[in-house]
Amino acid sequence: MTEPKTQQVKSVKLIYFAWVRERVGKPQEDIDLPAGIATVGDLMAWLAKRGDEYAYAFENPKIIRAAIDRAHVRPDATIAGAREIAFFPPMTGG
Amino acid sequence: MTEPKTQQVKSVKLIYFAWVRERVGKPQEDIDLPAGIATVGDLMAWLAKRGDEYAYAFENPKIIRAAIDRAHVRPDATIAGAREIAFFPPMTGG
Amino acid sequence: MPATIRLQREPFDAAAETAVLTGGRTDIGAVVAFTGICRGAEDGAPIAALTLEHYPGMAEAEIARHVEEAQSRWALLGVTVIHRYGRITPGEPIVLVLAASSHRHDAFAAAEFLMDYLKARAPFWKQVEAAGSRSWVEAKQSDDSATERWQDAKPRRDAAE
Amino acid sequence: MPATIRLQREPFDAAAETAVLTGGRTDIGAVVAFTGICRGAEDGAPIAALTLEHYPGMAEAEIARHVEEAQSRWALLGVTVIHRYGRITPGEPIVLVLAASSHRHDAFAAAEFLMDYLKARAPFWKQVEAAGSRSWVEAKQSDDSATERWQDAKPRRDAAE
Repeated sequence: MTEPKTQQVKSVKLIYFAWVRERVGKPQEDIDLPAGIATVGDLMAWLAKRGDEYAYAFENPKIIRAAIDRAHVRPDATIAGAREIAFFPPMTGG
Repeated sequence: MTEPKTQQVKSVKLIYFAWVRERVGKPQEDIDLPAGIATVGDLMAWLAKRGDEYAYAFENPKIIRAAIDRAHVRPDATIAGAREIAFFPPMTGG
Repeated sequence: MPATIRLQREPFDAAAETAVLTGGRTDIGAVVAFTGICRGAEDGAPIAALTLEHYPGMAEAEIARHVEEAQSRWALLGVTVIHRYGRITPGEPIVLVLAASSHRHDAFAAAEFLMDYLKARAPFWKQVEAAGSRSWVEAKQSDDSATERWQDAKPRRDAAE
Repeated sequence: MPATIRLQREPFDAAAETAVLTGGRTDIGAVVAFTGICRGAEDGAPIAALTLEHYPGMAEAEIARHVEEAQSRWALLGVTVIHRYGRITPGEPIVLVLAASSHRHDAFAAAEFLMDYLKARAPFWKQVEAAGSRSWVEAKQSDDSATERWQDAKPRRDAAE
Protein backbone atom coordinates (compact mmCIF):
# COMPACT_ATOMS: atom_id res chain seq x y z
CA MET A 1 0.00 0.00 0.00
CA THR A 2 1.81 3.13 -1.19
CA GLU A 3 0.59 6.55 -0.22
CA PRO A 4 0.54 9.15 -2.97
CA LYS A 5 3.62 11.37 -2.59
CA THR A 6 2.79 14.99 -1.95
CA GLN A 7 5.00 17.40 -3.88
CA GLN A 8 7.34 19.10 -1.42
CA VAL A 9 7.82 22.67 -2.62
CA LYS A 10 10.32 24.32 -0.33
CA SER A 11 11.16 28.02 -0.58
CA VAL A 12 14.72 29.12 0.16
CA LYS A 13 16.53 32.45 0.05
CA LEU A 14 19.63 32.59 -2.15
CA ILE A 15 22.24 35.32 -1.65
CA TYR A 16 25.14 36.11 -3.99
CA PHE A 17 28.31 38.06 -3.30
CA ALA A 18 31.13 39.70 -5.24
CA TRP A 19 31.47 38.46 -8.85
CA VAL A 20 28.87 35.74 -8.32
CA ARG A 21 26.39 38.54 -7.55
CA GLU A 22 27.59 40.58 -10.54
CA ARG A 23 27.24 37.64 -12.94
CA VAL A 24 23.83 36.52 -11.66
CA GLY A 25 22.77 40.16 -11.84
CA LYS A 26 20.99 40.33 -8.49
CA PRO A 27 22.04 40.27 -4.84
CA GLN A 28 19.41 37.77 -3.70
CA GLU A 29 16.23 35.95 -4.60
CA ASP A 30 13.71 33.51 -3.18
CA ILE A 31 13.32 30.29 -5.12
CA ASP A 32 11.17 27.19 -4.86
CA LEU A 33 13.48 24.21 -4.67
CA PRO A 34 12.43 21.45 -7.05
CA ALA A 35 12.48 17.84 -5.89
CA GLY A 36 15.73 15.96 -6.33
CA ILE A 37 18.04 18.76 -5.22
CA ALA A 38 19.76 17.28 -2.18
CA THR A 39 23.12 19.02 -1.86
CA VAL A 40 24.78 22.38 -2.39
CA GLY A 41 26.50 20.88 -5.43
CA ASP A 42 23.15 19.75 -6.87
CA LEU A 43 21.78 23.24 -6.35
CA MET A 44 24.70 24.87 -8.21
CA ALA A 45 24.25 22.45 -11.14
CA TRP A 46 20.51 23.22 -11.23
CA LEU A 47 21.09 26.99 -11.00
CA ALA A 48 23.60 26.85 -13.88
CA LYS A 49 20.76 25.71 -16.17
CA ARG A 50 18.47 28.61 -15.33
CA GLY A 51 19.87 31.00 -17.96
CA ASP A 52 23.00 32.54 -19.42
CA GLU A 53 23.73 34.74 -16.39
CA TYR A 54 23.54 31.71 -14.08
CA ALA A 55 25.54 29.57 -16.47
CA TYR A 56 28.26 32.25 -16.40
CA ALA A 57 28.18 32.63 -12.60
CA PHE A 58 28.36 28.88 -11.97
CA GLU A 59 30.53 27.85 -14.94
CA ASN A 60 33.28 26.72 -12.57
CA PRO A 61 31.49 25.49 -9.43
CA LYS A 62 34.74 24.20 -7.93
CA ILE A 63 35.88 27.71 -7.10
CA ILE A 64 32.55 28.85 -5.65
CA ARG A 65 32.12 28.72 -1.88
CA ALA A 66 28.79 28.30 -0.13
CA ALA A 67 27.24 28.98 3.25
CA ILE A 68 24.01 27.58 4.67
CA ASP A 69 22.34 29.76 7.26
CA ARG A 70 25.57 31.77 7.62
CA ALA A 71 27.98 28.90 8.19
CA HIS A 72 30.53 27.65 5.64
CA VAL A 73 29.60 24.32 4.02
CA ARG A 74 31.16 21.99 1.46
CA PRO A 75 29.53 21.17 -1.89
CA ASP A 76 28.33 17.80 -0.58
CA ALA A 77 26.45 19.41 2.32
CA THR A 78 22.75 18.62 2.35
CA ILE A 79 20.44 21.59 1.92
CA ALA A 80 17.51 20.02 3.77
CA GLY A 81 16.11 22.56 6.23
CA ALA A 82 18.16 25.48 4.87
CA ARG A 83 16.51 28.89 4.98
CA GLU A 84 19.36 30.93 3.48
CA ILE A 85 22.00 29.68 1.08
CA ALA A 86 24.81 31.98 -0.05
CA PHE A 87 27.25 31.60 -2.96
CA PHE A 88 30.46 33.59 -3.27
CA PRO A 89 34.09 33.50 -4.44
CA PRO A 90 36.91 32.59 -2.05
CA MET A 91 37.15 35.27 0.63
CA THR A 92 39.68 38.09 0.44
CA GLY A 93 39.18 39.99 3.68
CA GLY A 94 41.63 40.97 6.39
CA MET B 1 119.25 34.28 24.15
CA THR B 2 116.15 35.17 26.17
CA GLU B 3 115.03 38.75 26.64
CA PRO B 4 113.89 39.76 30.10
CA LYS B 5 110.06 39.82 30.24
CA THR B 6 108.60 43.22 31.02
CA GLN B 7 105.64 43.16 33.37
CA GLN B 8 102.50 43.95 31.39
CA VAL B 9 100.23 46.01 33.66
CA LYS B 10 96.99 46.60 31.79
CA SER B 11 94.24 48.86 33.13
CA VAL B 12 90.62 47.91 32.44
CA LYS B 13 87.27 49.39 33.43
CA LEU B 14 84.88 47.06 35.25
CA ILE B 15 81.14 47.81 35.39
CA TYR B 16 78.57 46.05 37.55
CA PHE B 17 74.80 45.96 37.20
CA ALA B 18 71.75 44.99 39.28
CA TRP B 19 72.56 42.75 42.27
CA VAL B 20 76.17 42.32 41.18
CA ARG B 21 76.53 46.10 41.55
CA GLU B 22 74.70 46.04 44.91
CA ARG B 23 76.91 43.27 46.29
CA VAL B 24 80.19 44.74 45.06
CA GLY B 25 79.01 48.07 46.46
CA LYS B 26 80.04 50.24 43.52
CA PRO B 27 78.83 50.72 39.95
CA GLN B 28 82.29 50.68 38.34
CA GLU B 29 86.01 50.80 38.93
CA ASP B 30 89.31 50.81 37.07
CA ILE B 31 91.67 47.96 37.92
CA ASP B 32 95.15 46.91 36.90
CA LEU B 33 94.92 43.40 35.58
CA PRO B 34 97.60 41.13 37.06
CA ALA B 35 99.46 38.70 34.82
CA GLY B 36 97.93 35.27 34.35
CA ILE B 37 94.33 36.44 33.97
CA ALA B 38 93.45 35.29 30.47
CA THR B 39 89.68 34.80 30.39
CA VAL B 40 86.49 36.27 31.79
CA GLY B 41 86.25 33.21 34.05
CA ASP B 42 89.79 33.80 35.36
CA LEU B 43 88.85 37.40 36.09
CA MET B 44 85.76 36.40 38.08
CA ALA B 45 87.80 33.92 40.14
CA TRP B 46 90.42 36.60 40.83
CA LEU B 47 87.80 39.21 41.73
CA ALA B 48 86.10 36.79 44.17
CA LYS B 49 89.31 36.83 46.24
CA ARG B 50 89.45 40.61 46.58
CA GLY B 51 87.22 40.82 49.68
CA ASP B 52 83.93 39.77 51.23
CA GLU B 53 81.78 41.97 48.98
CA TYR B 54 83.42 40.48 45.85
CA ALA B 55 83.23 36.97 47.26
CA TYR B 56 79.49 37.50 47.77
CA ALA B 57 78.94 39.01 44.31
CA PHE B 58 80.86 36.22 42.52
CA GLU B 59 79.96 33.30 44.81
CA ASN B 60 78.12 31.61 41.95
CA PRO B 61 79.96 32.65 38.77
CA LYS B 62 77.85 30.29 36.63
CA ILE B 63 74.85 32.59 36.84
CA ILE B 64 76.79 35.79 36.14
CA ARG B 65 76.83 37.11 32.59
CA ALA B 66 79.62 39.21 31.12
CA ALA B 67 80.15 41.67 28.29
CA ILE B 68 83.43 42.87 26.82
CA ASP B 69 83.28 46.28 25.22
CA ARG B 70 79.49 46.09 25.21
CA ALA B 71 79.10 42.72 23.53
CA HIS B 72 77.98 39.52 25.29
CA VAL B 73 80.79 37.00 25.87
CA ARG B 74 81.10 33.54 27.41
CA PRO B 75 83.26 32.81 30.48
CA ASP B 76 86.01 31.33 28.29
CA ALA B 77 86.32 34.52 26.24
CA THR B 78 89.79 36.05 26.31
CA ILE B 79 90.05 39.49 27.87
CA ALA B 80 93.14 40.52 25.93
CA GLY B 81 92.58 44.00 24.54
CA ALA B 82 89.40 44.65 26.54
CA ARG B 83 88.78 48.22 27.66
CA GLU B 84 85.45 47.70 29.43
CA ILE B 85 84.25 44.49 31.06
CA ALA B 86 80.76 44.32 32.58
CA PHE B 87 79.29 41.73 34.97
CA PHE B 88 75.58 41.33 35.57
CA PRO B 89 72.79 38.84 36.31
CA PRO B 90 70.74 37.28 33.48
CA MET B 91 68.76 40.02 31.76
CA THR B 92 65.12 40.68 32.59
CA GLY B 93 64.12 43.42 30.16
CA GLY B 94 61.31 43.59 27.66
CA MET C 1 36.66 37.82 28.93
CA PRO C 2 35.67 40.99 27.12
CA ALA C 3 35.58 40.77 23.32
CA THR C 4 34.70 43.60 20.99
CA ILE C 5 33.73 42.72 17.42
CA ARG C 6 32.70 45.46 15.07
CA LEU C 7 32.11 45.90 11.34
CA GLN C 8 31.98 49.49 10.21
CA ARG C 9 32.47 51.85 7.28
CA GLU C 10 34.36 54.44 9.32
CA PRO C 11 38.08 54.36 10.09
CA PHE C 12 38.99 53.17 13.58
CA ASP C 13 41.29 54.59 16.23
CA ALA C 14 43.70 51.83 17.29
CA ALA C 15 44.95 53.84 20.28
CA ALA C 16 41.44 54.48 21.58
CA GLU C 17 40.52 50.81 21.15
CA THR C 18 43.67 49.78 23.02
CA ALA C 19 42.83 52.20 25.83
CA VAL C 20 39.34 50.66 26.11
CA LEU C 21 40.88 47.18 26.30
CA THR C 22 43.55 47.97 28.89
CA GLY C 23 42.13 50.94 30.80
CA GLY C 24 42.10 50.57 34.58
CA ARG C 25 43.55 47.05 34.47
CA THR C 26 46.84 45.85 35.90
CA ASP C 27 46.62 42.17 34.92
CA ILE C 28 47.54 42.75 31.27
CA GLY C 29 51.26 42.45 30.56
CA ALA C 30 51.19 42.28 26.77
CA VAL C 31 49.09 43.76 24.00
CA VAL C 32 49.60 42.85 20.34
CA ALA C 33 47.91 45.18 17.87
CA PHE C 34 47.73 44.22 14.21
CA THR C 35 46.65 46.87 11.72
CA GLY C 36 46.03 45.95 8.09
CA ILE C 37 46.41 48.88 5.73
CA CYS C 38 45.27 49.46 2.14
CA ARG C 39 48.40 49.52 -0.03
CA GLY C 40 48.80 51.78 -3.03
CA ALA C 41 49.59 48.96 -5.43
CA GLU C 42 48.27 45.47 -6.06
CA ASP C 43 50.64 43.05 -7.83
CA GLY C 44 52.82 45.98 -8.87
CA ALA C 45 50.06 48.08 -10.44
CA PRO C 46 48.91 51.27 -8.70
CA ILE C 47 45.35 51.28 -7.39
CA ALA C 48 42.91 54.12 -6.63
CA ALA C 49 40.92 52.35 -3.92
CA LEU C 50 39.61 49.07 -2.56
CA THR C 51 35.92 48.43 -2.04
CA LEU C 52 35.15 45.77 0.55
CA GLU C 53 31.91 43.85 0.29
CA HIS C 54 30.82 41.63 3.18
CA TYR C 55 28.06 39.21 4.20
CA PRO C 56 26.25 41.00 7.04
CA GLY C 57 25.34 38.66 9.86
CA MET C 58 27.65 35.90 8.74
CA ALA C 59 30.79 38.07 8.98
CA GLU C 60 30.13 38.91 12.63
CA ALA C 61 29.25 35.29 13.42
CA GLU C 62 32.41 33.91 11.76
CA ILE C 63 34.62 36.39 13.59
CA ALA C 64 32.91 35.66 16.91
CA ARG C 65 33.44 31.92 16.39
CA HIS C 66 37.15 32.43 15.82
CA VAL C 67 37.50 34.80 18.76
CA GLU C 68 35.98 32.06 20.93
CA GLU C 69 38.40 29.55 19.43
CA ALA C 70 41.31 31.89 20.24
CA GLN C 71 40.03 32.30 23.80
CA SER C 72 39.94 28.54 24.26
CA ARG C 73 43.48 28.09 22.91
CA TRP C 74 45.29 30.90 24.69
CA ALA C 75 45.05 32.70 28.04
CA LEU C 76 43.61 35.96 26.77
CA LEU C 77 42.49 38.93 28.83
CA GLY C 78 40.84 40.84 26.01
CA VAL C 79 40.27 40.70 22.25
CA THR C 80 39.10 43.36 19.79
CA VAL C 81 38.43 42.81 16.10
CA ILE C 82 37.29 45.68 13.89
CA HIS C 83 36.88 45.15 10.15
CA ARG C 84 35.88 47.91 7.77
CA TYR C 85 33.78 47.62 4.62
CA GLY C 86 32.99 50.06 1.83
CA ARG C 87 35.48 52.16 -0.13
CA ILE C 88 38.97 52.47 1.36
CA THR C 89 41.83 54.43 -0.20
CA PRO C 90 45.59 53.66 -0.04
CA GLY C 91 47.12 54.37 3.37
CA GLU C 92 43.81 53.89 5.20
CA PRO C 93 43.43 51.08 7.76
CA ILE C 94 41.20 48.11 6.88
CA VAL C 95 41.34 45.81 9.88
CA LEU C 96 42.41 45.92 13.52
CA VAL C 97 43.06 42.94 15.79
CA LEU C 98 44.01 43.48 19.42
CA ALA C 99 44.95 40.62 21.73
CA ALA C 100 45.79 41.21 25.40
CA SER C 101 47.30 38.67 27.76
CA SER C 102 49.49 38.40 30.83
CA HIS C 103 52.36 37.18 28.68
CA ARG C 104 53.52 37.97 25.19
CA HIS C 105 53.37 34.57 23.51
CA ASP C 106 49.63 34.16 24.00
CA ALA C 107 48.96 37.67 22.68
CA PHE C 108 51.16 37.15 19.60
CA ALA C 109 49.73 33.73 18.78
CA ALA C 110 46.11 34.80 19.18
CA ALA C 111 46.53 37.91 17.03
CA GLU C 112 48.24 35.98 14.24
CA PHE C 113 45.67 33.16 14.41
CA LEU C 114 42.81 35.65 14.14
CA MET C 115 44.39 37.45 11.18
CA ASP C 116 45.02 34.16 9.34
CA TYR C 117 41.38 33.21 9.84
CA LEU C 118 40.04 36.62 8.86
CA LYS C 119 41.99 36.39 5.59
CA ALA C 120 40.79 32.93 4.66
CA ARG C 121 37.40 32.43 6.32
CA ALA C 122 35.67 35.75 7.07
CA PRO C 123 33.16 36.57 4.30
CA PHE C 124 34.70 39.73 2.86
CA TRP C 125 35.61 40.39 -0.76
CA LYS C 126 37.94 43.08 -2.05
CA GLN C 127 37.35 44.86 -5.32
CA VAL C 128 40.21 46.90 -6.77
CA GLU C 129 39.56 50.22 -8.43
CA ALA C 130 42.42 51.14 -10.75
CA ALA C 131 42.63 53.45 -13.77
CA GLY C 132 38.84 53.59 -14.01
CA SER C 133 38.36 49.81 -14.12
CA ARG C 134 37.26 47.47 -11.37
CA SER C 135 38.35 43.91 -10.65
CA TRP C 136 37.99 41.43 -7.81
CA VAL C 137 41.06 40.48 -5.81
CA GLU C 138 41.81 36.76 -6.16
CA ALA C 139 42.26 34.71 -3.02
CA LYS C 140 45.82 33.58 -2.38
CA GLN C 141 46.68 29.95 -1.87
CA SER C 142 49.12 31.12 0.79
CA ASP C 143 46.24 32.42 2.90
CA ASP C 144 44.64 28.97 2.96
CA SER C 145 48.00 27.47 3.89
CA ALA C 146 48.39 29.99 6.69
CA THR C 147 45.06 28.88 8.11
CA GLU C 148 45.82 25.19 7.83
CA ARG C 149 48.92 25.46 10.00
CA TRP C 150 46.71 26.19 13.02
CA GLN C 151 44.59 23.08 12.57
CA ASP C 152 47.12 20.54 13.79
CA ALA C 153 48.95 22.88 16.12
CA LYS C 154 48.53 21.94 19.73
CA PRO C 155 47.27 24.72 21.97
CA ARG C 156 50.14 27.06 22.77
CA ARG C 157 49.10 27.45 26.39
CA ASP C 158 51.42 24.54 27.06
CA ALA C 159 54.38 26.29 25.43
CA ALA C 160 56.92 28.51 27.11
CA GLU C 161 55.13 31.45 28.66
CA MET D 1 64.91 50.99 5.90
CA PRO D 2 64.07 53.41 8.69
CA ALA D 3 64.63 52.12 12.21
CA THR D 4 63.97 54.06 15.39
CA ILE D 5 65.62 52.84 18.58
CA ARG D 6 65.14 54.80 21.76
CA LEU D 7 65.75 54.30 25.47
CA GLN D 8 63.93 56.77 27.67
CA ARG D 9 62.48 57.39 31.11
CA GLU D 10 59.27 58.91 29.80
CA PRO D 11 56.20 56.97 28.68
CA PHE D 12 55.78 56.63 24.91
CA ASP D 13 52.83 57.20 22.62
CA ALA D 14 52.31 54.07 20.52
CA ALA D 15 49.86 55.81 18.20
CA ALA D 16 52.23 58.69 17.51
CA GLU D 17 55.10 56.28 16.88
CA THR D 18 52.93 54.28 14.48
CA ALA D 19 51.97 57.49 12.65
CA VAL D 20 55.66 58.37 12.27
CA LEU D 21 56.36 54.91 10.86
CA THR D 22 53.48 54.79 8.39
CA GLY D 23 52.77 58.46 7.63
CA GLY D 24 52.62 59.35 3.95
CA ARG D 25 53.46 55.83 2.82
CA THR D 26 51.32 53.47 0.76
CA ASP D 27 53.69 50.50 0.57
CA ILE D 28 52.97 49.28 4.12
CA GLY D 29 50.18 46.72 4.32
CA ALA D 30 50.70 45.44 7.86
CA VAL D 31 51.84 46.92 11.15
CA VAL D 32 52.31 44.80 14.27
CA ALA D 33 52.61 46.77 17.50
CA PHE D 34 53.67 45.01 20.68
CA THR D 35 53.29 46.87 23.96
CA GLY D 36 54.69 45.41 27.17
CA ILE D 37 52.95 46.70 30.27
CA CYS D 38 53.91 46.69 33.96
CA ARG D 39 51.56 44.26 35.73
CA GLY D 40 50.24 44.84 39.23
CA ALA D 41 51.45 41.48 40.54
CA GLU D 42 54.59 39.39 40.18
CA ASP D 43 54.20 35.65 40.87
CA GLY D 44 50.86 36.32 42.53
CA ALA D 45 52.07 39.01 44.97
CA PRO D 46 51.02 42.63 44.42
CA ILE D 47 53.79 45.07 43.53
CA ALA D 48 54.08 48.85 43.92
CA ALA D 49 56.44 49.47 41.02
CA LEU D 50 59.24 48.14 38.84
CA THR D 51 62.56 49.92 38.51
CA LEU D 52 64.43 49.13 35.32
CA GLU D 53 68.21 49.43 35.27
CA HIS D 54 70.07 49.26 31.97
CA TYR D 55 73.58 49.30 30.53
CA PRO D 56 73.75 52.58 28.58
CA GLY D 57 75.56 52.20 25.28
CA MET D 58 75.33 48.41 25.25
CA ALA D 59 71.52 48.37 25.38
CA GLU D 60 71.22 50.53 22.26
CA ALA D 61 73.92 48.50 20.48
CA GLU D 62 72.29 45.15 21.31
CA ILE D 63 68.89 46.34 20.14
CA ALA D 64 70.38 47.78 16.94
CA ARG D 65 72.12 44.47 16.22
CA HIS D 66 68.86 42.57 16.55
CA VAL D 67 66.93 45.08 14.48
CA GLU D 68 69.51 44.53 11.71
CA GLU D 69 69.12 40.78 12.12
CA ALA D 70 65.34 41.15 11.79
CA GLN D 71 65.80 43.30 8.69
CA SER D 72 67.95 40.63 7.10
CA ARG D 73 65.46 37.84 7.89
CA TRP D 74 62.20 39.51 6.89
CA ALA D 75 61.04 42.06 4.31
CA LEU D 76 60.49 44.97 6.66
CA LEU D 77 59.51 48.49 5.73
CA GLY D 78 60.04 50.01 9.17
CA VAL D 79 60.96 49.08 12.74
CA THR D 80 60.63 51.00 15.99
CA VAL D 81 61.87 49.82 19.39
CA ILE D 82 61.39 51.98 22.48
CA HIS D 83 62.41 50.66 25.90
CA ARG D 84 61.89 52.60 29.10
CA TYR D 85 64.10 52.58 32.18
CA GLY D 86 63.64 54.01 35.66
CA ARG D 87 60.59 53.60 37.91
CA ILE D 88 57.42 52.31 36.25
CA THR D 89 54.13 51.68 38.05
CA PRO D 90 51.49 49.02 37.28
CA GLY D 91 49.48 49.74 34.14
CA GLU D 92 52.28 51.83 32.60
CA PRO D 93 53.92 50.71 29.34
CA ILE D 94 57.52 49.44 29.46
CA VAL D 95 58.40 48.53 25.90
CA LEU D 96 57.10 49.13 22.39
CA VAL D 97 58.05 47.18 19.26
CA LEU D 98 56.59 48.17 15.90
CA ALA D 99 57.23 46.18 12.74
CA ALA D 100 55.85 47.28 9.37
CA SER D 101 55.83 45.22 6.19
CA SER D 102 53.90 44.72 2.99
CA HIS D 103 52.47 41.49 4.35
CA ARG D 104 51.43 40.34 7.77
CA HIS D 105 53.66 37.33 8.33
CA ASP D 106 56.89 39.30 8.12
CA ALA D 107 55.56 41.93 10.51
CA PHE D 108 54.37 39.33 13.05
CA ALA D 109 57.56 37.30 12.91
CA ALA D 110 59.87 40.32 13.23
CA ALA D 111 57.96 41.77 16.19
CA GLU D 112 57.95 38.46 18.06
CA PHE D 113 61.63 37.83 17.27
CA LEU D 114 62.58 41.28 18.58
CA MET D 115 60.57 40.83 21.78
CA ASP D 116 62.10 37.40 22.43
CA TYR D 117 65.56 38.89 22.02
CA LEU D 118 64.83 41.95 24.13
CA LYS D 119 63.69 39.67 26.97
CA ALA D 120 66.73 37.42 26.89
CA ARG D 121 69.60 39.48 25.48
CA ALA D 122 69.06 43.22 25.98
CA PRO D 123 70.90 44.43 29.11
CA PHE D 124 67.99 45.50 31.30
CA TRP D 125 67.25 44.37 34.84
CA LYS D 126 63.96 44.69 36.66
CA GLN D 127 63.76 45.36 40.38
CA VAL D 128 60.41 44.84 42.10
CA GLU D 129 59.21 47.24 44.76
CA ALA D 130 56.59 45.59 46.95
CA ALA D 131 55.42 46.33 50.50
CA GLY D 132 58.47 48.50 51.14
CA SER D 133 61.01 45.86 50.12
CA ARG D 134 62.96 45.53 46.90
CA SER D 135 64.02 42.43 45.01
CA TRP D 136 65.44 41.62 41.59
CA VAL D 137 63.26 39.77 39.11
CA GLU D 138 64.79 36.41 38.21
CA ALA D 139 65.27 35.56 34.57
CA LYS D 140 62.96 32.88 33.24
CA GLN D 141 64.28 29.77 31.55
CA SER D 142 61.36 30.11 29.15
CA ASP D 143 62.76 33.39 27.85
CA ASP D 144 66.02 31.70 26.91
CA SER D 145 64.05 28.93 25.21
CA ALA D 146 62.01 31.49 23.30
CA THR D 147 65.22 32.99 21.96
CA GLU D 148 66.73 29.66 21.01
CA ARG D 149 63.84 28.77 18.74
CA TRP D 150 64.92 31.53 16.32
CA GLN D 151 68.47 30.22 16.00
CA ASP D 152 67.74 27.21 13.85
CA ALA D 153 64.68 28.64 12.18
CA LYS D 154 65.19 29.29 8.51
CA PRO D 155 64.36 32.80 7.39
CA ARG D 156 60.60 33.15 7.12
CA ARG D 157 60.84 35.14 3.91
CA ASP D 158 60.52 31.81 2.15
CA ALA D 159 57.27 30.98 3.92
CA ALA D 160 53.78 31.80 2.73
CA GLU D 161 53.50 35.55 2.35
